[in-house]
Amino acid sequence: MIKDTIKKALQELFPVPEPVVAETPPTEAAEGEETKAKKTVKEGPRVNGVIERDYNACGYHLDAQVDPGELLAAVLILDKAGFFIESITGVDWIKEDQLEVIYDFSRYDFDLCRVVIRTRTPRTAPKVPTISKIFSGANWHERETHDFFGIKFEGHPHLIPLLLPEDADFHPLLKDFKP
Amino acid sequence: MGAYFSEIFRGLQSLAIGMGITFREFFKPVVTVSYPMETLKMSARYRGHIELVEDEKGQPKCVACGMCQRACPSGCISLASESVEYEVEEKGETKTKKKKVLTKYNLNFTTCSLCGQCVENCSFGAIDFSKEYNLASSRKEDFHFDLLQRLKERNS
Amino acid sequence: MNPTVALSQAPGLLTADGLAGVVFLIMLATTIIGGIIACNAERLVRAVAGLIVCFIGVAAMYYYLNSPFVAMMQMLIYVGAVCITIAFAIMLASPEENKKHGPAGPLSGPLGIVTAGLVTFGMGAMALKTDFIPMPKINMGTVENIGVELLTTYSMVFELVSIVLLISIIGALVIARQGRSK
Amino acid sequence: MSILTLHNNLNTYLLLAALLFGMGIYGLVTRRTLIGMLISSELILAAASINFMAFNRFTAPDPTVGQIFTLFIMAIAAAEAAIGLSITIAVYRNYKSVDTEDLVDLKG
Amino acid sequence: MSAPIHIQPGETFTLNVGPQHPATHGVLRVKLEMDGEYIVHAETVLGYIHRMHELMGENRTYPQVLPNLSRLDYLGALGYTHGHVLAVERASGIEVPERAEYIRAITVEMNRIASHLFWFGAFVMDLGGFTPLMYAIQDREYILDILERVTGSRLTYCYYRFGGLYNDIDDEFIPATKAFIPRMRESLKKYDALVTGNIILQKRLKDIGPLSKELCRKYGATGPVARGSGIDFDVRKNEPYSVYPEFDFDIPVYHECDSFARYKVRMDEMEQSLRIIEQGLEKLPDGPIMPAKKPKLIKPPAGDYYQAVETARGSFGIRIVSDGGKNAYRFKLRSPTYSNMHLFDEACEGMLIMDALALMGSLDLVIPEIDR
Amino acid sequence: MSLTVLNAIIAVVIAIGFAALNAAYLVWAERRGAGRIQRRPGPNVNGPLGLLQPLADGAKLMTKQLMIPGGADKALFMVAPVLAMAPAIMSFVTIPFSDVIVAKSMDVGVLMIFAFASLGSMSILFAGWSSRNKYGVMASVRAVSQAISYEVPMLITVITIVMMTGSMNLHDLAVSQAGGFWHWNIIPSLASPLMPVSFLIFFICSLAETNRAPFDLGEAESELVAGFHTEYGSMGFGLFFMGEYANIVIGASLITILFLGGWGCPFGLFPSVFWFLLKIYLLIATFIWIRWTFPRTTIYGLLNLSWKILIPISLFNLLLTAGLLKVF
Repeated sequence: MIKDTIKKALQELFPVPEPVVAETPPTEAAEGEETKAKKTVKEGPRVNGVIERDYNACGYHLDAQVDPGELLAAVLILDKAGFFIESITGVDWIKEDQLEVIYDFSRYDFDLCRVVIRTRTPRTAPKVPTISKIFSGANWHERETHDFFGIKFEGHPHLIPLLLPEDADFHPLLKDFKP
Repeated sequence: MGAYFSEIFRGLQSLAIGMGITFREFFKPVVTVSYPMETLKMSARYRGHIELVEDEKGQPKCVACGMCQRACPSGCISLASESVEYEVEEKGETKTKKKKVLTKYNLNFTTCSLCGQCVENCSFGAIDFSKEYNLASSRKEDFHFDLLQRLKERNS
Repeated sequence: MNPTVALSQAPGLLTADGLAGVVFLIMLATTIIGGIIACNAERLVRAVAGLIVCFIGVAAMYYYLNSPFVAMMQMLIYVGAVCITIAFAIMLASPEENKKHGPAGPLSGPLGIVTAGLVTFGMGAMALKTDFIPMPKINMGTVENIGVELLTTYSMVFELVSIVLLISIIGALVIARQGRSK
Repeated sequence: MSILTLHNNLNTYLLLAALLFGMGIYGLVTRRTLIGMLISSELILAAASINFMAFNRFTAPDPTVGQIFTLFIMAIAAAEAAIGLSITIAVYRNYKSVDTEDLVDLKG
Repeated sequence: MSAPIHIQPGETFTLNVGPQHPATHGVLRVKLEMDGEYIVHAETVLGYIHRMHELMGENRTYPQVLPNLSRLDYLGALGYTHGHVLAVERASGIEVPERAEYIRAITVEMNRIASHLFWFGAFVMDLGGFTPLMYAIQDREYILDILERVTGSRLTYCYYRFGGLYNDIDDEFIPATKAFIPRMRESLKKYDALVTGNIILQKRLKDIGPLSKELCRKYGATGPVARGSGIDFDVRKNEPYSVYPEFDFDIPVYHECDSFARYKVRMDEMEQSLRIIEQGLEKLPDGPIMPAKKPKLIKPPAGDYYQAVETARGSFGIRIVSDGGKNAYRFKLRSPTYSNMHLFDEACEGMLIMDALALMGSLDLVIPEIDR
Repeated sequence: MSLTVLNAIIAVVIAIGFAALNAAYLVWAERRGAGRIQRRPGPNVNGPLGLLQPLADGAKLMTKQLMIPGGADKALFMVAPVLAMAPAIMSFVTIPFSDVIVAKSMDVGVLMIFAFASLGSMSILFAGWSSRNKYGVMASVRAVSQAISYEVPMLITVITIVMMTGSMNLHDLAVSQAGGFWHWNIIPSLASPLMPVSFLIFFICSLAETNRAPFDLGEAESELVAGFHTEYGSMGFGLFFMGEYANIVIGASLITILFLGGWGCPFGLFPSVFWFLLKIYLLIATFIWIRWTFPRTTIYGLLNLSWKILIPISLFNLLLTAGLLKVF
């Protein structure tokens, strides 16, 4: 199963096993996952690590949170394993003063595995390395995320507004955006 | 050399087949409807703009609960009501009851997306879709419908 | 045909000959105007347009000179081929579309006029001063005559011209394709 | 002599040819670009052709000769135009200009 | 045709294809750097009809967003609505009656055929043939008539509801659809003879606009674009949802990677959709169209939910990040054409403008869906 | 006023009138025909069967303002549509509609038509260039390269016919085929066994020369907006339009005279102008039919067709016919 190999590979990114990962064995029931997810939202930012999700409840299999610094390594693993990029988007966690960037990956073959990679960056100076060098298709997705959230993708070749007007200086999907 | 000529021949053949099809279509009857001269009857479920439904007395069924207004995604419905006291005979005695009466029901059709949420959310069956589709105007104001007014006009 | 015979009586304006004369004058004017545009226009495309106008006039001249075949060839070759080639070259080789191509230097304008005037004057004077003696015609110069002559008397020249054309086509391709490799 | 019979007069054609020739010379002297000079040279060729045709019509005993010569001139003119223009394009590729004044660099 | 390897500097010019251009089918602008008729570099400029549907999704309650989804892709609106209702049903755990799912599948497939028909006509019109568009529209009208009788509108259906449907199918639906299937098969044969077999069309599409498998993967191309490049990927098969596992249908895949392969994929897909409709009508169970117990107010529990569906243009993904409220906290739409269009910039380099526009046509663009 | 002038004026009026009327009603026929092929009625509101539609179109075109884009070369911009229309009308001069109806029978009639046709491509070039529109320039370059490359096989085919007949006079060409369809040039004979192929080549070339679909690259609307006349409106566009249709009539006439026996009846009886018109309108109907059936070719497909298929075959045909004429 590709899911397990990817999970293993992603876990190797974190040299010190995160306590959260250790506490949640992959066999844990979906409900437990749910409650845990709820809790993390309530309690504060989630700790980095890989969680295996229930596909029927969430729509994806692996949910990995990494530091921006580890992002490229994580994406490279997926690229090597033949994943394709579905989308990149952001979420504004204004209460935690953080911006989250979510990368969706999926596979073309019948070995079903959707992987979500998240990374968080402070709201004041949001910076994430670009993955458009690995997946050329990330180019527009990153530009779009930059449009909507103002996240700087470092090393992006052409980070100008894509969907918003060329002179747009606002980021409409930030929760404190007033039109 | 053989491939050269066979390609030319196959090409010409495919062109001839195509021309045969358009030739046959030429003699088939016209399928379009010349719109202003002929019109189509709209299907029973056709979703035009909304219209107030009247009860037996010719009054709007609407009780001005505002569900449609809340359900509308584009905020194109605005309604107002006032409380009127009315007397009913109940168990031999006259009681005064309060009732909300619709005084204004405006539909801003320019922003309506015809999703049907208002009709779906109406618990009283007080609004329904009209079958009207001949709506063309160059003025924006023509699409601000006063549905109460339309109801009155329909009744008169 | 003896030109002096035709010169003796003047046709009325509304007869066939008179109309022919009027049309000739129009074509003459066309030729000259076209020529002036061709050598004087600031934009090269206009110069080509002038050249076309001039060539149409020249074709009409040929028609009046009893050789419709050459007239049509003039149109076909000059207008249809040479002028289009020049226009293509302008499109390919002058990206500054609106750049005006004025005279080469301060003196070139007057100098050009003087040179051209002298040449024209010399040639014109020579033409007017000389008495050209018409010779009796041995044929009518029809298309048939041309064809026969081309393939008998001038067959060698004809072949040589073909070779020149072939070589020029190949040469043009070789020169113009430099710098663009596929 | 009426103005309407000018087309039957040899001198008309000779003068026209002289005029066109003059224009061609003027163009050659004043034009700065290769294409402009080419256009002018076409005028000169046209002038020569008119002369041939005129003499052919009015004086020559065999009126096919001039026509054939004119046809040859056309062929040569077409060849000249093709070659000239390909040279122009080649020059443009190297110098980014067809201005004769810019083409002073002998090193190519 | 091979591309010029060596381009003279300063010999290129910029050509603006769009924002209003017949080939872009909407307001899309492609800045082309041209060397004669060859494209040296292309840059797509988006956003001319960007309407910020994602922000609307955050500001409105879940049912209120429903009409927005039809506005994404006006040709295949039902597929997108399907994605939304499935996502919300997954998030809030609503069970859907089987009959509703079957009707959804049938109508989605009909909408897919309608969308492909319109694409077929518009694509052939891009290539200069106008008549096939008219024939395609005739067949499409038939579908729209059936759908109008059921849903009440012809283009921007707002038919699906969380847990079921707005209303059940009417009496005429089944006979009309059954009559439609043989008629459509007949039409497909006609298109095959008139257009597919045409030598001019084949010369224009074969070996034109190659999109390699790797290019598709790097850009995340899905749908017929990926399937034309030999990628056996269809969300309906790879990640079965709704009642699609019940149906027996094939995924047409062509390995030529050219525009003609993409053309053939869509033509074959119409046939497969007809098969699904046929089976759906056969298996259509009786029963309710709405679940017995349905929450009055839809408030999915906090979490991050993703749902992908196969629309006419590819894999449409919808991500709902919920904080437990009645509005979505984050509402992300992953539209297939966005990724498919993205690869155009890279793929068209070195092509002739004619071929590039044929390639653009074969991507099946619906601009509102790209811009969202 | 003398008879000559009157004659000249009448001839001019008839030529322009014929061209304009044809242009107007061929547009109508094209739209109706396209409508029928696509199973819609086509223009049907103005007058019975929409017969007054051309008048309405004409009135609309004439009353519109002629916009000249900024930066355009005004003089050339204005001249180009005239240059498109005038040669087309000029070509009518030498076309014999019947034994007697011909304005000027010329010994070089065929050449004259080609000479004036070459002016048409100049007008396209100027129109595209002068409107300072990149699409216009690209389209005009395409249209001209197309016109030039299709002139070659066309002329070679014409030479084949001229060789067989021994005359370049259109009248003689038609007369030589008199007396029934078995005398027509399209029917292969011992000396010219490949004549149907020649006819096909000539037909394809005239489609290409008149910028008709599937060779309408000069106005490929899905790539080049409206091609060389993108910037033209009003009567400027109208003249291009009329010129195009006049060219179609000339192309059809040329095919009729060269291959289909001109005004001769297919059964060898009563040759008259009626047969001529019948033949050209049938050919034009085929043009329309073809236009509404096929997609457009690519520019290289088009040039390949000309240089790799039409020119070799027509050259071979020329050589074969020359050899066989010597034998028989």
